[in-house]
Amino acid sequence: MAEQRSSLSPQIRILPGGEQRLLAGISGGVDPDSLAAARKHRAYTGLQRAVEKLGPEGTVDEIAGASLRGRGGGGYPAADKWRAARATPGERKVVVANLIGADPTALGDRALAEGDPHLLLEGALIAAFATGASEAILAVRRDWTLGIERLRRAIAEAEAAHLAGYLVLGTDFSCVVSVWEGSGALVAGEETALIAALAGDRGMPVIRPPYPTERGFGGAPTTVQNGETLAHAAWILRHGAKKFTSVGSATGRGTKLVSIYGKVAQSGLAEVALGTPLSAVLALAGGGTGTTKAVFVGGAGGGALAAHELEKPYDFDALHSAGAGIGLGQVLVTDDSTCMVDTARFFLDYSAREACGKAVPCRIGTKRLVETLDRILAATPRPDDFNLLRELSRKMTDTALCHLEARAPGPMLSTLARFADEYRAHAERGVCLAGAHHGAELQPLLAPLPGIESAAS
Amino acid sequence: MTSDVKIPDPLELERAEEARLRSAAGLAPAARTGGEYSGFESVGLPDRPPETEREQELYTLDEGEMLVNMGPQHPSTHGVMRLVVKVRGEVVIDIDPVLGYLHRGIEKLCENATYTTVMTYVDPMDYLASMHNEHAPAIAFEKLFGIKAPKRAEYIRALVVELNRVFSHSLMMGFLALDMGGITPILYSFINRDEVVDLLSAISGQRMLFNFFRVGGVNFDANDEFFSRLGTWRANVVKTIDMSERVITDNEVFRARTIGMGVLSGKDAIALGVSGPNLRASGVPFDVRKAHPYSIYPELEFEVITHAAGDSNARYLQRIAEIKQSIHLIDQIVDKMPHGPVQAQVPGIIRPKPGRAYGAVESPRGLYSVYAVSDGGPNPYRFRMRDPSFISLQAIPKLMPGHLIADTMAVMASFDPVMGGVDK
Amino acid sequence: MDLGALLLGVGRFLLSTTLILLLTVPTAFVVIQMELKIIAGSQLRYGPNRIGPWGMFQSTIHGFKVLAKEDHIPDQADRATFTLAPWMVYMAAAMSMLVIPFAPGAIAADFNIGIVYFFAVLGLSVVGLLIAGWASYNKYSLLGGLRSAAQMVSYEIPLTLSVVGAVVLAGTLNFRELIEWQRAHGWMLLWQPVGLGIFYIASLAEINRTPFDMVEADSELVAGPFTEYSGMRFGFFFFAEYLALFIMSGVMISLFFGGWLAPWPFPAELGGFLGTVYGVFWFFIKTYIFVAVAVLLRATLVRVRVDQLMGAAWKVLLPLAMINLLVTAAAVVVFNL
Amino acid sequence: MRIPGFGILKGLRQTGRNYWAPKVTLQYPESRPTMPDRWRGRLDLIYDPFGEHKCEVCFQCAQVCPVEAIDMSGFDSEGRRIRYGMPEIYDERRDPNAFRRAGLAAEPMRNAARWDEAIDKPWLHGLIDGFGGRSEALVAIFSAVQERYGYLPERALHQVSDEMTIHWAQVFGAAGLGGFRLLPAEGHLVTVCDCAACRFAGGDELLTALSAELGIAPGDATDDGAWSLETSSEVAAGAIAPAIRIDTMVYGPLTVAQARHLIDERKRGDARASSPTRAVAGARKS
Amino acid sequence: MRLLLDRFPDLAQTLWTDEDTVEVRAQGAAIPDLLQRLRDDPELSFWFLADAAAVDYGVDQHFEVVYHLYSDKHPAWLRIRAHVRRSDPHMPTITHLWEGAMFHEREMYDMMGIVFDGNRDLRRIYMSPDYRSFPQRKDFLLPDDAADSPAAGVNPLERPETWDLSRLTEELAPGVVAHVKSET
Repeated sequence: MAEQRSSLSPQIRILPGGEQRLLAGISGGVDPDSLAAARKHRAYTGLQRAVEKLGPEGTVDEIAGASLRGRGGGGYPAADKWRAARATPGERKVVVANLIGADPTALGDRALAEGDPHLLLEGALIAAFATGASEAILAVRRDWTLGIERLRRAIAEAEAAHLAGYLVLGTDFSCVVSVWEGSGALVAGEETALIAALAGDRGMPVIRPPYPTERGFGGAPTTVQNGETLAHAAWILRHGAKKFTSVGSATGRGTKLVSIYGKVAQSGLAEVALGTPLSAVLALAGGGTGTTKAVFVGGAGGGALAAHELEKPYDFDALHSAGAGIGLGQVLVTDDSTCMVDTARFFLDYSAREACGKAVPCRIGTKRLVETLDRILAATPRPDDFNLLRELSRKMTDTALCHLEARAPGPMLSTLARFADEYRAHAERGVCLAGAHHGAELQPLLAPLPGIESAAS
Repeated sequence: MTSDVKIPDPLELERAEEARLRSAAGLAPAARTGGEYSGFESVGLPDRPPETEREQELYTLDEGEMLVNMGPQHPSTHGVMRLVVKVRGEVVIDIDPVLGYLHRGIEKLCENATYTTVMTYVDPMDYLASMHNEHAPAIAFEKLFGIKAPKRAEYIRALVVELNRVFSHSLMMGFLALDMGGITPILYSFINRDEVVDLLSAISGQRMLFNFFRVGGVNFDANDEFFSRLGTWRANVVKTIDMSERVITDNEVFRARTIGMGVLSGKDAIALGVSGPNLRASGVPFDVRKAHPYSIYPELEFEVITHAAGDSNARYLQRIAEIKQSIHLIDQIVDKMPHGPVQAQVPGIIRPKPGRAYGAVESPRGLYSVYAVSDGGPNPYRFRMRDPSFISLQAIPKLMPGHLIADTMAVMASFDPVMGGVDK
Repeated sequence: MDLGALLLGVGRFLLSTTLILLLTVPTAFVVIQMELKIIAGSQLRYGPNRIGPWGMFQSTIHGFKVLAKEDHIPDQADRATFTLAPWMVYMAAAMSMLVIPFAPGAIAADFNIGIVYFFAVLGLSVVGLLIAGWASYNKYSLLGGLRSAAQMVSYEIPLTLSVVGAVVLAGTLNFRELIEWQRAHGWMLLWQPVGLGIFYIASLAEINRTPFDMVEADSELVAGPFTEYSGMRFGFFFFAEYLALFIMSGVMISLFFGGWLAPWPFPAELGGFLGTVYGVFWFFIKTYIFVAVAVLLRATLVRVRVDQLMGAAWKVLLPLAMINLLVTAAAVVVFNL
Repeated sequence: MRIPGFGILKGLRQTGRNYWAPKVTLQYPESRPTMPDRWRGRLDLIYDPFGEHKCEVCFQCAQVCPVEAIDMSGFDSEGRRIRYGMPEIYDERRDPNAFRRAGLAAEPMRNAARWDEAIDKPWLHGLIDGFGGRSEALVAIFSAVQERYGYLPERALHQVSDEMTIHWAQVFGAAGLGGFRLLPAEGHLVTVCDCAACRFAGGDELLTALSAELGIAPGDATDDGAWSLETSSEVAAGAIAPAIRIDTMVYGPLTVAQARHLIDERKRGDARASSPTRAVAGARKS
Repeated sequence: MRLLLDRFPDLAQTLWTDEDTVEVRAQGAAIPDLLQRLRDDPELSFWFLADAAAVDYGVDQHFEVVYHLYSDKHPAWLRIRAHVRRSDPHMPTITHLWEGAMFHEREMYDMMGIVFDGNRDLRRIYMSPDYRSFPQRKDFLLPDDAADSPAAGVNPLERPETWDLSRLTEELAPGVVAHVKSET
């Protein structure tokens, strides 16, 4: 299908192809502003089915049947989270839709907010109904003004049609939905930091027993769910769990919105079934310009896969075992001319700048890692730098307060494992194999550095 | 916009609490009286009827008499104490010390501190003899737990305690002269004190509140920096003591002011519970180190010095003699110091078996003893401290009638009370 | 009476009084500075060494600081007498300075009854202290005032009697003539040793210096009559006390140690300006020696108790002075000096 | 053998001799006492073995201090401003005493007037009341204030802190972490996007070209105060990488030439103050 | 120790000793004459009253006044423990034997509230004269004990276990006057 003049903001380009489900409405040109148009796409039928027929327990079982995993990067089964929230007693429960869009390059949530607000709204209402919440907050990134407008208009229409607000569809279930403009920090994407930011405090994660499902925003049990996951939940209830599970691998059912950018012909947003090999994902974006050298999956919290590993399936566990991760669905394609050490340094510097500063290993660790990489790039490394890199990363992952810190060293470790020769070239001879830097050729200053060979996992 | 959850004022709370307690105990509600009498230069009759005979006797003024308040912020040293003095012209008729201005409730504090942290609480009690303050609880707790401190720790304890006694006595000489107008001896005693305190900070890390003793031993071992400083100090300590002695001991004015002043007979001293140098200056040879030997004093050779006169001058000479005796003791300790560990094996949180222990020590001001009751828990159930200057302060009202105001200060200084210990 | 002599006399008088008044405050500073330094030295410490070279300006700064302090009068105090007292004490000290024989030519007022005038004026300061004690409406000041009155009165008599012996010998009441006599017959010290002893002890008591500073004994009476005073009023008392020390030492050396005479007789007759300078030089040397001795006494001695103080005055010094007078008188009659 | 005067004389001799004896005083500021090495009275938080300042200006202590007694700002050892997630952008305000506290010469305040700018208090009060004083609305209030003033003035933050009775450190933290500007940008603010997408689509060449064009490094302002250049990943260019944002308009994808053309046009536009510019739908209308 | 037994047969059953203290328990009323005989008996001659302390054995338990005596004829301390009922804490005074016991008794009265009959000057020694409660009793409640004080100590948002639903709204900042959450 030709790339129509959709009414999304220019930053989002929908790539055709792949398993179009959530994007079906958007790319199909449905007018996001009118409830009637959305109803034609079976909007709110899922909610009706849940409220009238399934009841809260039934809804959770449906989602469990679809084995829907969280799309926010953690991959935690949504059903378990809802069941936990449901089990905690409390007369006031909250559902928070996380549309903060922590990583600016991930466009999935933004497309949903601007393209199909009703889908998101229905997902939030279903989650609220399932967990018995009387309040749903859509935490949207402050910059997405178009998305915020559309969501607010959708809520108004839904409340007018008794689909949200008080006495939904005539039953005693009522849920007040509101949109909260949140900041754009990477760390605000983390669930407990989002709760703290919601409460007006500094957005910093909190030690995690008790989980937000037991005690979250304002002390109430809170279900924080990524926007895309709620959209999937709504889709499952609209089309049934069986249809949802027809696509995706054993470990990850359904599809994932993926933003592909970098050295590709056509960067943009695509919807891909979980389990499709990476090469197929790249093909959606018209393949890599030049010979792709590595693919960085999962943004700052992900990792790098070398060219020969492109056959790996794009799936939670497979990528995790390879040292990368799905993240918010970012896929960065690099070619021969990009220097791996420099890219790793960029991702680490991004994590360092965005660290909330609460956990000491994360706050100082990222800074020290960046300094170490700077030393390597400047060809004046200290003898034990590589051991320091591994040691520090292990400390960060072991003592991580939030998953951002746990995965921050990912890009560096994976590139070090796969492109050790580039690191050694930089460190010992100060020459960039990828030719990115035009640093002068230095004669070998030091003896060969220990510890490069023992590649980390 | 804001509902007013008022935070009630704690004072009201205490009153309500008290009212509840009293009504529970069936007592009449407390009668609210005006503020307790204060005022600097003259103290009027207190606004409430005197409760006891003694108050009756003190506050009935017949003609020509006047109550003068040597109040808490009086320039004479020894900390914060208030003496209500009934005076006719210059002559003192009656004295009643009013205490409690420096009361911190250390005994109550220690009741919810673990056995190890009690050491830090007792330091500021008698702040001129912190080592002694820590020694008594150490002995008492070791009795409770049945732990013996290693030999070297005992020697270090004795060494440090004697050093503390030297500088405390030299300070007493300075304060006595200062209270009678001589401004030079106080400087010499502070010179000596600073040298000793540097010495103690070399071994314990602190200059005044040492926190050096532990249950079952001592915190640090004596390193060689400590011994070298000890050597230099030992070389010229006698010289400084003689220097300050030469200035006032034979001075006629000093002798006129102290001889026959505040004479305390041996029998009275015993009745009043006075102990330490003040008791020995009245001829009673009672020294806890000899009477009830503890630590390593049985192994050291020294004799109890007494002076018969029992007046301020005798107490002054007694202190000088004791300084010399302590120096002699220090020499013996340093010679016999064995090698070995300084801290016995002690579990982290110490829970002694329920029981009672009484640890007594000879502090520069007298018998300083601790009565510790343990109920098996981590913190002492009851921690009672007997401070010598608190008890020997009772001698002042007995001695002063008939003397002049100027002498009250002199006799007070000769008893050398430290208000931190008195008020606990 | 020709107008010229009259004018000359008045002019000379005005000049000398202003000169003396200008001289009082600096001498007080010098004496304070000496005290600070000597006591510090005897206590094995440096004393003030921050302000000016070797801390010389410390006392001057003290002076100006006192000037700057707020001058508070307690509300129940009797304002008139409260302000009068310090003036009186200071004037007593300043006026007595007029008669001190600095050098042969340099005596402000060369009365022939110089000595009597000196002791009369000195008595004035007792009244000042008494008034200060009563006016400041404070029990301690009253006590202090009474004490100082008792002390000074009881010591004035031995003070004057001890001097009478010297006067009888020299046959004159004029300081200058007395010193001339000493030039001829040797220092009065040799003739009147006992008189000197009594005079020195009584003079210390008169100006409330150390063994006898019961008036403002810190540990009991806080600051005696000066408790309520602050600012420049307290400054007057403060300077008067040190000025009195200087004057007392000055008088003592002129009576007993031959005023401006050099210890060795070689420049027998040295008239005119050079003689005056030479005399002043020796006068100041001797005075400051005795000031130093008085300060050292303060550093060493303990304060005497009030009753011992009184007892010493009436039971010891007075009879001794009487006997000394008797012996001198007998010696004069017998040997017809 | 008690000769009455003898005792006093002995005392005098002693004090007299002491006058010339060596003194004991230690001239403190000049000569320091030698403390025993086991002395426990010394604080040494300051430097780690590498000579770097240990304090990371993480502002934790300031946040948790109940009486808000702790105030800090800092520069790391290379003189770069420290901003580790905890964007206490004190230093961004070029606050002179923050510089001084960090041991640097206080630079002249850029647009000092605006830093301490008076604000429309009743308007802000109405805004806060509008949100019911709930602390959840903090971010919304901040964005409204940034909307009006282009940054968050200090007085506005203080007023928010007072009226909503929230700790100043908490308000400041929420403002800093929320990606708001605490310092007024001078003139036209050019923000070059440095998110991952833009960087790999040629973002850094764009940056170097623009800084050459404007003659300033990212983070500074031109001397005449007409332009200031900045890099931020908030621009979220996505498909139109590499992008830049001038004041509130987002332009992308741009080649270096197009970017330079945009700048010239805007400069000429200022000169004529009336030129229509090719605005691409996108970020908030200015 | 033997001597003690034959002098006072009635105390036999309460005798207890360790390496340097002999402990005896006695009734409150019997204390004055017991101490009198201990002090005046030539062989015993416990002439020095080292310490007199009061111990509170619990809210519903009894008080105990403990005397420590020293005699140069016997190396050990002698400790006499007198039992005092909590309902009416009365003890006969011993100031007639030792004047020094006055301050001991005044402190025990001030701290524990034990009244010594016959003491000439039983006033408070540390506390202010109009202070009503007795600080060292076990049931003495300090109003600002964190647990019971109204502000219940400091509950920063950080400590999740303190996020009690009803109170969180006030707990935003310690000591801050709370504002009611709007009823969304």
